[in-house]
Amino acid sequence: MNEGLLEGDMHRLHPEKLITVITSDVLGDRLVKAVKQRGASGYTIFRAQGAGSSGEQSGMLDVDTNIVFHVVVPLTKMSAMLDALEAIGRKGHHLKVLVSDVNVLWPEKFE
Amino acid sequence: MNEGLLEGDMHRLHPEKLITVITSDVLGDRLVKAVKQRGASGYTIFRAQGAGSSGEQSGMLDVDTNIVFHVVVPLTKMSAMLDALEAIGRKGHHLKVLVSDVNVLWPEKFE
Amino acid sequence: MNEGLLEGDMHRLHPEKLITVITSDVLGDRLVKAVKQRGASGYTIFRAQGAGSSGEQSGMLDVDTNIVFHVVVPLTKMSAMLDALEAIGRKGHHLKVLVSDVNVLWPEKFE
Amino acid sequence: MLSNLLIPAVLFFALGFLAKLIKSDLRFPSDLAKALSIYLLVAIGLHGGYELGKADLLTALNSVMWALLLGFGMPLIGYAILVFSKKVDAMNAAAIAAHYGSVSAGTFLTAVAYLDSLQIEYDSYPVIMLAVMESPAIVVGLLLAAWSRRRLAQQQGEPVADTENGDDSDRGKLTHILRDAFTNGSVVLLLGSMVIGAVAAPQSMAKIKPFIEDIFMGVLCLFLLEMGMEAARRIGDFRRVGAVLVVFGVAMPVLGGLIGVFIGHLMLGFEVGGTVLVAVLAASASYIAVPPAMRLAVPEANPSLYLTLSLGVTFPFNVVFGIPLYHMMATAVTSA
Amino acid sequence: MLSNLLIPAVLFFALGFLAKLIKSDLRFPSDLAKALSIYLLVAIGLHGGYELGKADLLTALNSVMWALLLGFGMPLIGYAILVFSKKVDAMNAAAIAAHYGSVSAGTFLTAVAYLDSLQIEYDSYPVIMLAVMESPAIVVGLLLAAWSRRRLAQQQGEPVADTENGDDSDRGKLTHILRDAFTNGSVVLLLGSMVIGAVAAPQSMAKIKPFIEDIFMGVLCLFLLEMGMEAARRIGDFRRVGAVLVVFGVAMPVLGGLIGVFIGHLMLGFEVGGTVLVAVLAASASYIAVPPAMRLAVPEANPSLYLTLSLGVTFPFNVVFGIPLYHMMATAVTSA
Amino acid sequence: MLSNLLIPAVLFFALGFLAKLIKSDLRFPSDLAKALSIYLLVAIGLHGGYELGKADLLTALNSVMWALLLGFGMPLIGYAILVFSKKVDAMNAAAIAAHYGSVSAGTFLTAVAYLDSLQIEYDSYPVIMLAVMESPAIVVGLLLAAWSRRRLAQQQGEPVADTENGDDSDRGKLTHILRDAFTNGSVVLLLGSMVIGAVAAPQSMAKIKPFIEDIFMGVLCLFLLEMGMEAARRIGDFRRVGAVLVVFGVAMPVLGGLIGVFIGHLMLGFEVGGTVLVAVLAASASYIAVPPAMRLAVPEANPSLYLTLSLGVTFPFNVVFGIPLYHMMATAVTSA
Ligand SMILES: Nc1ncnc2c1ncn2[C@@H]1O[C@H](COP(=O)(O)O)[C@@H](O)[C@H]1O
Ligand SMILES: Nc1ncnc2c1ncn2[C@@H]1O[C@H](COP(=O)(O)O)[C@@H](O)[C@H]1O
Ligand SMILES: Nc1ncnc2c1ncn2[C@@H]1O[C@H](COP(=O)(O)O)[C@@H](O)[C@H]1O
Ligand code: NA
Ligand code: NA
Ligand code: NA
Repeated sequence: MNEGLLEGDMHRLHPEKLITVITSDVLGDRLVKAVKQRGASGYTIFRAQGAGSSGEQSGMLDVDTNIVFHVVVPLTKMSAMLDALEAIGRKGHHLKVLVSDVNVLWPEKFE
Repeated sequence: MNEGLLEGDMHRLHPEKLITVITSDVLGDRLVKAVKQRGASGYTIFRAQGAGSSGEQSGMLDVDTNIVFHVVVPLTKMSAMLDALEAIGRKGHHLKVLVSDVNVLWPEKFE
Repeated sequence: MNEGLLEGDMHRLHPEKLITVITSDVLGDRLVKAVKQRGASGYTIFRAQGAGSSGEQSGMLDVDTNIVFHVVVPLTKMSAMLDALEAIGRKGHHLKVLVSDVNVLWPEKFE
Repeated sequence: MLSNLLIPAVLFFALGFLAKLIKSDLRFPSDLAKALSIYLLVAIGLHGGYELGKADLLTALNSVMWALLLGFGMPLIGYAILVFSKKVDAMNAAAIAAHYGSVSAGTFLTAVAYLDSLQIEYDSYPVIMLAVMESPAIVVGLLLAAWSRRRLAQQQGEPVADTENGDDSDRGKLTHILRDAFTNGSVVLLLGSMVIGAVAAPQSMAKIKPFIEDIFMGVLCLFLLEMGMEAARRIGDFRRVGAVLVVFGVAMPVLGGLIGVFIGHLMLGFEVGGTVLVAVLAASASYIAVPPAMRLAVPEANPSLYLTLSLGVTFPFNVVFGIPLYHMMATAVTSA
Repeated sequence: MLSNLLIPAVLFFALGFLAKLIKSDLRFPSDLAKALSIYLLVAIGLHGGYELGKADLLTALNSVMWALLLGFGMPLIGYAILVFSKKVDAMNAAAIAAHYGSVSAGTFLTAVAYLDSLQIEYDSYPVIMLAVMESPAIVVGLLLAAWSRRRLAQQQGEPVADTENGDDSDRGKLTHILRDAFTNGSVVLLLGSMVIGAVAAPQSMAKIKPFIEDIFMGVLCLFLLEMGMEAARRIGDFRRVGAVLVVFGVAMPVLGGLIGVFIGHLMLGFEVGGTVLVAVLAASASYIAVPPAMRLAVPEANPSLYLTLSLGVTFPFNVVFGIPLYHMMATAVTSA
Repeated sequence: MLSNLLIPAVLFFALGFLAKLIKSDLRFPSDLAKALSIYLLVAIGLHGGYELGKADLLTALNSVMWALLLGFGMPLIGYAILVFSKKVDAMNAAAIAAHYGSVSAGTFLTAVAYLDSLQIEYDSYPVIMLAVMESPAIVVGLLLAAWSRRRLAQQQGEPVADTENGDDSDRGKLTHILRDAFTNGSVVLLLGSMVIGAVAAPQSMAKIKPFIEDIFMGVLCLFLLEMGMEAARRIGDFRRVGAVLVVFGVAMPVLGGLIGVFIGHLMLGFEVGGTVLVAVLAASASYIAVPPAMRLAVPEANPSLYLTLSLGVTFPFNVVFGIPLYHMMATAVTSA
């Protein structure tokens, strides 16, 4: 992943994982609780529109607003987070979960 | 890409592509149509501000609101999507198109 | 990074870096100035909620609204941007800085 | 019907609907839509509470009792019909049915505008009933879902899946369900405003009056404009929902209207205006309070089913055809 | 001029402009800006429709005809000037010109506030003209662009590039252009509200009055505050646009004002108030309806050119200098 | 206290607070919250400016002078107490103290509603003071921070860290601080609206009246509903803040109230109504203007400390207990 970084940047950038969850606004509190319990240093929430298997989510009512939920975690914490998300998904909730590689300045801020 | 994943996560995470388009709100419907026709399972739209070669987009009027359009697709569908986006760009529309690697839980949800 | 791309896409997609800054809305103008001075072709700003070491940012007041700031740059410009962000961080401002790999269509648009 | 279509609120609904049909790029900021519905709940609540302060206690209690009965009863009827129709599974039936026990403030307010435009008087008790009817339907819906879930699991010989992490006891679940039903955002807003309207000092209420009365009808128009767009957006989902369910989405409010007319006039003794409003309460389906509750607690149900029925079928039906129909029914019963 | 500057609406425009000049961190929520402009379009529409219901049909038709002429004519004049100036290519000329055939509701309303503050009466027909003038300019703009595109392609010996996927016939394009012009969000909102205002039952319109009248001027002030910030934001783009275009952005409204005064008084027989309003219609440039239409259908044109001209040059010019100027012109002509 | 609790504005604050306590999923769109506070600032400004236009110049100047004194003085007192308490470092002390020199428009307006509901008359000068008091506190806060920063650096033998890129001179910094204090968004909005209210032509002000007066109290209720939720959200941060600071967040407004009562009655000669308002100005802590300024210019301070104190402690204390308390004080002093 660090291929293509300059020498100096290799030292200040540290690999972490960005977990992205796309789901209904209604589930926001539950996601917050889930990642906090598993040691996330924080989270970021975007409001969004979209469409998928449950139709168009126009963002006009609470129930048809999507959120995109971001949490950056060190690799060591990722599995526990994914377990929690899988557990929510298993109950029938609609979640899209994406994991991507990021490099962070100041990794201590995400611990 | 899957380097740095734990054993267990390698099995549940599946590589896909995240295509991000940054453009004017006005083009939203056209993007939706383009990716739906090419088999996207869905899409997500964020409203955003920004600036670029066509000046500041403050988000105050419909015409100066940016959208950031996300569509997650399996690798096999990516080329067709990019073709469609290139075609829109060739007409003179201002699009920024980014592709990045993501790993998803439940890849069947993006098919 | 380009592993997993199809032949044709390898030619049209060009690697760049996406720098993401998560911080308070209040710092928006300063970030804009910083990246413009260092030659960014543009930037994109999302408004977001979140929580971290400085508590919950509910987005209700200007002071507790987060922004997520995106700037796509060629690798050659990244170090200068990170220097600028580090300088802002050193003054005590709360910034989360993430760098990720993206591939862009039309790389000339980000120069 | 004709006079109904000359009411600005209804016309704005039609305009929004039309805008989407002709694929206009008309866009409504999403925070505006949410702001309008917060305003409407607060305004109805304050108004209702103020009336409650002046109300006859016995009639008020009687109304509340019938409201509770409607709130508990309608979902049971709906559930039975849906399960019987065999077109949806039990979880979806529970979630859909819950919507019909609750009410749609937008429909209620359109009915008020309709009565106003015909200069028909109406009692203030239905506003109180409106505020009371949000929660019971949620409770019934969640109970029906819990019960269906258990039955399903038993049929399949599986252990009962739990909707809440680590809260396994039945007792825990019931309190949970009740809490969910009463902490629902719109329930809190509506009941809270009602209490405020009832206890606030009259001279300070006077200062709020212009906000909740003068601009009310205009705000309702904007809200219905947006709801029209929202309804039209769901038209495409009709196929997904299927003809039988669409029929349900029309038959259920008509049945509710009948029951409501009966309760309004015979049980509560209202004149034609009040009777129409009770009919509308029984006939309308929630799209604000119930859907998030179902989404959260009945994840097995498909949101596009209940949203299409409530927003795409029942709401437009009620606004355009239902209200004049209930008016006819009420006239027939009260003049009988 | 002085009296103009004592109107709150104009002062709020100045305040917004100033706030950005002194680099204040004043922030306007973007959904609020959009909500305000939805409100203004609905309020003008309802008001205009209500007036239309009471209007003299012949004068109304006559006004509409002149409005159409203005809407079709002004872009042609603008296009000719721009192409002649050789400062922009044909596609940009088409897109810019289209803005001047349409109108700016904000400018129009500021003119109304100006007349009100001077207690000058005005006819209601200009409101009708306002509603009519959005679409023709879009149509002309799109036609000019299609024509320029074809000419350009012929010059370069290329096949004509198509703006729509798989819709190649000329016929298809024309319907497409017309559809785009009439399904434009703000056109739908304005015309729709006008129809509602015209057909709605009077006693139900009375209920909406406070919403569209009492709080109207205050909402306009907030809107202009935001527009002032928006205008100032574009000042930095002046260099990009170039001096010749900035001159165009001032000369074009003055020319439009002259034509408008002529039409308003001599053709439509309005007194000074109505004549000023017609002048403002002709002089003002759209920033709500036309820009998205151009962005979508004339992607070859540079949005920052037409937005800077419309929002950064013509709008401030009209609000601060233009309106009193057209008032002077109108006084001269009507008293001649 | 009881009468205070019968004011809708206070009741809505309580409702918002309660909603969060019972973990309701009530959601407020964030652009609505910001829109409400823009509206309130504009309305207060216009109102205050209009009053200023009719005011007695000498009393006005006198009020402004005392407002400046309060704005400069309160932060100094607060800073001294905080540094003395040794519970926070100098940078946090500076940032927190600045909040107490400025004012909370929400608290002020609640006090106005309180007086209205008791039908107590009040002078218009405090509104002018309100507008004046935003900036001085910011200036003092930034100066205290700059001074503390320098002292800290000297203690540690480090070169003085600079908060602005490449703006090293002390002179540059002072102009910078002043500019920041006066270009602050809410300062611009409030002072700008005041100027507009003062200079605008009376007949055009009349057209804005319904917007800034009739719907004012209702908007305030919605705003306080949201602030109640915001306050409750911060309750969880109490532990982080510590008991001593929480005591400060209650003691400081009481002290401010005392000083305010003294200034209001003895220095400015106001009756009980005006005296209560001056007390509220002195007692309340800013949560709109000051926090962004501190966040930007005093990054070393912890935002969750000053936001918790201002929004989570002082604001609720003032709204519920403070206002009746200052009323008691004012009654005692004025009747003495
Ligand atoms: N682990 C994380 N993942 C995603 N976003 C975060 C994380 N930690 C903090 N943030 C975001 O960064 C903002 C500032 O964080 P802080 O400075 O720690 O309060 C928060 O309000 C969140 O929006
Ligand atoms: N292929 C996709 N790419 C991006 N976002 C998606 C995709 N599919 C679904 N989504 C988002 O996920 C949300 C929920 O999807 P669903 O549960 O399938 O309705 C949608 O409303 C979209 O915002
Ligand atoms: N280098 C960049 N990084 C991130 N976003 C950009 C960048 N350049 C442009 N954008 C976004 O793309 C939009 C359109 O860009 P443009 O077409 O160049 O005006 C801008 O308004 C920004 O939101
Ligand atoms: Na019902
Ligand atoms: Na024009
Ligand atoms: Na104070």
